[in-house]
Amino acid sequence: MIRFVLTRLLRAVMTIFAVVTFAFVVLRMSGDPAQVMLGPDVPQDAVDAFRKAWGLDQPLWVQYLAYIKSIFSGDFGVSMRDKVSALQLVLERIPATLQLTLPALLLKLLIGIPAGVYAALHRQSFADRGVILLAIFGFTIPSFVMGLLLVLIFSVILGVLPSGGQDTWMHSILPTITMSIGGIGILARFSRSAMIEVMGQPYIRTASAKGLKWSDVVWGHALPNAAVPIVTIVGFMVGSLIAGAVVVESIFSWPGIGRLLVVSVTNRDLAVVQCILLMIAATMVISNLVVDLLYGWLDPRLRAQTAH
Amino acid sequence: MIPNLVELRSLRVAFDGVQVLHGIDLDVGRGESVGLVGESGCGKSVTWLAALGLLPGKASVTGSVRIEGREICGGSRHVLEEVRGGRIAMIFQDPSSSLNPVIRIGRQITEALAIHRRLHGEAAKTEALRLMDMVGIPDARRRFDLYPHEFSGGQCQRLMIAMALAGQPDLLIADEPTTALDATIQAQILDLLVQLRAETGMAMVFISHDLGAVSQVCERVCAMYAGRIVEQGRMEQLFAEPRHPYTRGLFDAIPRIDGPRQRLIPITGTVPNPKNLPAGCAFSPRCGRAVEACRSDLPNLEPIHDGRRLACHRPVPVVSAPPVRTRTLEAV
Amino acid sequence: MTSADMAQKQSAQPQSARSGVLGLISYLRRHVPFSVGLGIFWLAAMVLVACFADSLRPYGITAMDLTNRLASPGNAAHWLGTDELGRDVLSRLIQSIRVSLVIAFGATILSAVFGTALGFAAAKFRGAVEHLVLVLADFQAALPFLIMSLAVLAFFGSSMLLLVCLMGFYGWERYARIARGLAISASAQGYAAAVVQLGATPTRVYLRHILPNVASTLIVSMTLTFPEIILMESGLSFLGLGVQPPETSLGNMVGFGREYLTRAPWTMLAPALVIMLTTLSISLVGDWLRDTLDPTVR
Amino acid sequence: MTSALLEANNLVRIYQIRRGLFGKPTPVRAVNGVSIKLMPGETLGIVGESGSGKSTLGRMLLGIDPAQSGEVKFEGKPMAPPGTAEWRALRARMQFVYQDPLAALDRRLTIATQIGEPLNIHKLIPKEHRAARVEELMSAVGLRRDQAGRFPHELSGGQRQRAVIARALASRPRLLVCDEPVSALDVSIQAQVVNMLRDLQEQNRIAMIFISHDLKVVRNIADRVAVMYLGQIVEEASSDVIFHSPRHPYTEALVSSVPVPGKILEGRRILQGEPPNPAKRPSGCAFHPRCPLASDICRTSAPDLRSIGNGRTAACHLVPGETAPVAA
Repeated sequence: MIRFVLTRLLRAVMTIFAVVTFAFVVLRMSGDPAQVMLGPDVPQDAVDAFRKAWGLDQPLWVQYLAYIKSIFSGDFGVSMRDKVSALQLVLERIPATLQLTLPALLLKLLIGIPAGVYAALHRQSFADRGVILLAIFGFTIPSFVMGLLLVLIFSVILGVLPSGGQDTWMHSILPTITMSIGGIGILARFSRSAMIEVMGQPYIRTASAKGLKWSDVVWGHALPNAAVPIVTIVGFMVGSLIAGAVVVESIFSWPGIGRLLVVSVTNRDLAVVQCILLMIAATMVISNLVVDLLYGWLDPRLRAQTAH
Repeated sequence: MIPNLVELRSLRVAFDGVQVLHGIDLDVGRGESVGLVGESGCGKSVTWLAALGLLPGKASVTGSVRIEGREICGGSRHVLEEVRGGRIAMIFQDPSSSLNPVIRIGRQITEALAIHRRLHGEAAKTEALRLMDMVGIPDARRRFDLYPHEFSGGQCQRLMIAMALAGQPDLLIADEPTTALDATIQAQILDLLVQLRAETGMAMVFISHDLGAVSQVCERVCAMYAGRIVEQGRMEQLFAEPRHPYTRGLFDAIPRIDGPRQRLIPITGTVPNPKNLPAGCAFSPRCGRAVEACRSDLPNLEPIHDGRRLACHRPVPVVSAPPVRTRTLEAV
Repeated sequence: MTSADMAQKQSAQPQSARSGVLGLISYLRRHVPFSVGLGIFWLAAMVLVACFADSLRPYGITAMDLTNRLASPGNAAHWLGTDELGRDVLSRLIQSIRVSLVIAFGATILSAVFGTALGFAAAKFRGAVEHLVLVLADFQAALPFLIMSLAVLAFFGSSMLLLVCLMGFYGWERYARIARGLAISASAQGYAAAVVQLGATPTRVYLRHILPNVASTLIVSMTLTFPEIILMESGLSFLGLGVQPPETSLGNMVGFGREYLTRAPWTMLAPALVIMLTTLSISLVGDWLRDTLDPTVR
Repeated sequence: MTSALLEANNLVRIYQIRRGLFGKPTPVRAVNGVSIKLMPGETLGIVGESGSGKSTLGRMLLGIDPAQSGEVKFEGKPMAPPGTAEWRALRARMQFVYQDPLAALDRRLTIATQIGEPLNIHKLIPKEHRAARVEELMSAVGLRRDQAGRFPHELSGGQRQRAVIARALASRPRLLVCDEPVSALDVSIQAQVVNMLRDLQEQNRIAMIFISHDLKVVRNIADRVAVMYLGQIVEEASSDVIFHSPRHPYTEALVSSVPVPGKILEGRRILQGEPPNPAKRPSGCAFHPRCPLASDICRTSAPDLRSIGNGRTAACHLVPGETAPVAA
């Protein structure tokens, strides 16, 4: 079991490291932030002074080593625009994003999976067709269109819900719904196909041949097997939560990390962008790690293959 | 005549309008062991899956299935659940995929004990261990908490038998239990089934396409073809002198291990597609003895003088069956 | 059987291609469920619009008609109304369809070819190459794609070519995994191994046997990534980092339509509807294609 | 005495099973020193349970899997390494028939195209005669002319296996290696295919290696039979004799485990224990844990395959060698 955990940990660290390096190289190579920050008509020596101040004049790999050293010491660099530590800037915004993403994740799990399982057990019923339709909608309607439609209906026409800002909890309803509808559809469709596949297995027939009640067969025998593929897709969804927030926060002008990222990207604020990228990559990799560990616990065959 | 344990009357099964089973009448006496033989697609497994209501939703099952006079075909789910495992248990062909891969085998046995014998906790565990010893699982205590993938094919089959015995059923349906196993392991399982029947006195239905295996464990045999029983009789009777051309063809096609090396005698043609069965007797296109009547009207299963039941207009004659084959059979 | 009927139908009427086309349509009508038929019809319309965009457009995409700004749809001169600068929504929509489809189509082809090549390489050479491809695939999956493309586009400036190449990197790991899996299972004990036993050269095995079988699965997965790429591109344009004005795409039309949501929702609704209908019909056609391409299901 | 068509001496095949991503790979000896000689037109049956290495041996004899040691000679010449041009050219003279015909056929091509493929690969006969040759092959294996245009999934199991055999015979091979070719078929169809295989073999004097776990089929199709256990041949003899009076205890147990229809076999020698795991090979004779006659010598030293009179060989300490009369 230990080797199973170690191998996964090693791979996680390597992936984070790769993402950071990739982001660093891409951002540094893509044009001179000083030029953008100070505007085109600033005299050359002011630009040079600025570059020197931020250490941008050193060769790339020197900057890279400095950056890595600073990360380990917890200093994620300073935002060029607000002269505030990038990490602190980002940490301020995390609660806002979590206020959106966590309920959205819960909605996806609590509605998506049961709907998918129910549809799988009652094939060709209206629930089954409903889930397929929901999945197609979730799949085809981009989140920004969904957001704007909701704003159009609930704010503009009905005037029931606010369309932007973060004052009361009412404000978080529309963004949360926008984020979760897509996810619910996809998760429902995925759990449905996982459940259908498991229900066809011979051990389900053995379970009912033993005289188990239908509900015991579904809960006791089918769900533990369907859990393995479902956990994979949930792990992936958790990983890409923040990425989803980028668009939704822009629509509802919600002061979260996503919006901060868009703003700092357009302003070429290197330190902030990198800090956010690192955090997103970390959540992605950690969620994959958790999924791998869950695998081991959920499916003993995997534990046997990789452990002893 | 003690009443039959289980009586199937004109059991019919259709999948999406395609008739697969065309009215099966079959009795299983208390403690009796019946063999169901036939090639793939003849409906031998479907018969008992339908009787126990284990077929998928889209299958339509009609006819009557009575256990000691109590009708269960089309009964409520509660009735069927109480019969499955409690009165009639079933084991399947592919042992490695018929056990739940993510649940410990101990729990899969105690689960059945909880339903049918109200045993829980330590009492259930000791009973499960006794069952595991009974079916020959080496040092059951240590392996109680292992998972199915940590057992060999033969051991998985033994575990499935232990699970089936948990509810102390009166009838065990064994659906091709030895087909997926190696020859030596197959022999072990056949021996185990015979021994268990002797110990528990329960009835058994042994479904297989392997006539050799059937003859080791069964007293009575039914041969099935294209969803119908074509011949039924005591094992010695049927094996000594098969009267239905298909049963005779099945015997001749089996390669012999004893006796000289000779060409096999196949049955020409292929099994008919259930969607468009030929008129009259389904075997007529492949039958060497078919006459006009065979191709027009369907022979139904009637008893004949020696207690056998036969569905054929022109059965294989008894006395004048000259081929060397039957004679060498007696000689062995 | 169906392809056989098709063949007889064609040879039975040897006249002009017109009857061939009619034969095709009648064959489609008979064999295709209604919803998929609608999907095919919509996609055909989109492709036609994309090809003949210039001639179909009533006005130039930047032509401003300041007299009736924010005119509602059904206006005599502008069927779909105008936006805040008086530009004709219909003409901009037609141009956006062309841009978005070109980007999405180019990117899908790029990622399919790139992914399949890597997949086959991994299956053929196994060992280190296979490990490298799999690590790259995991890396790609772990990478927050939208964010990365945001960063790259912002810093490199967004040009059409860069956008297509970037989109081309989206979803390639799916093709790589599918191509690798199918190639390995085929050559392990499947039909490909059997043909190798017949003495065929590796190239013949890959071209005549593995590729056609893999192609159908890949085409189906292309119909899956195609809509995702459209959504990705319109998402980026929506955030102002995708297609840059004066060029117009479905995404940035929706983006610009946002401010005038209350007064002129049609400027946003028209492109949004087109996005939805296109992605919907692609996934419907994709599912139908998966069944028909697989002869065992027919 | 014509020279042997195929000769293999003490072939060894070792797989590396890797436990987990970084687990240390454990070597598994699937084939552990097997020697075989096959004359033109002769049929050698290879029987054994799962894990005996019979399929691996079949693939090694055709040069598909490389041998860690020992060598295979075809028509006197050593086998060319796989992937080379000579190896491919050699394929025309030796063919492999799989157990699952559906997996061996390409789903997208009609069976006529696939049967004719070896002709295109090796360019054996001019293009215009190939269609006729395919038709001839199809009728030889009992397939109707109208089935030429059908896809593999539209045929029954037996018909598919006939198509695979027709494809294998297209390039007139001298050697046919069949791995469980009829195990997936029903008894009546099995008999049809077995008879057809024997007729085709006799008409074209093709040598055949018939691998199967079904002793009854091998008894009726093979001239000689080799019984394998855990990667080694434990007994070899002519098919008339080996099952009638088996010498090696394992062969005896195998024969007694084959149920004969119509006769309840009393007093059979039923082997206890599980089939062996090649990864954990027992010491001395690999069969000793399950052998009822096992003695100390069996547990310590592995017996080698010795001749035991009238062309028979066996690998067992208790079976007396050539000199002494055949004891019980």
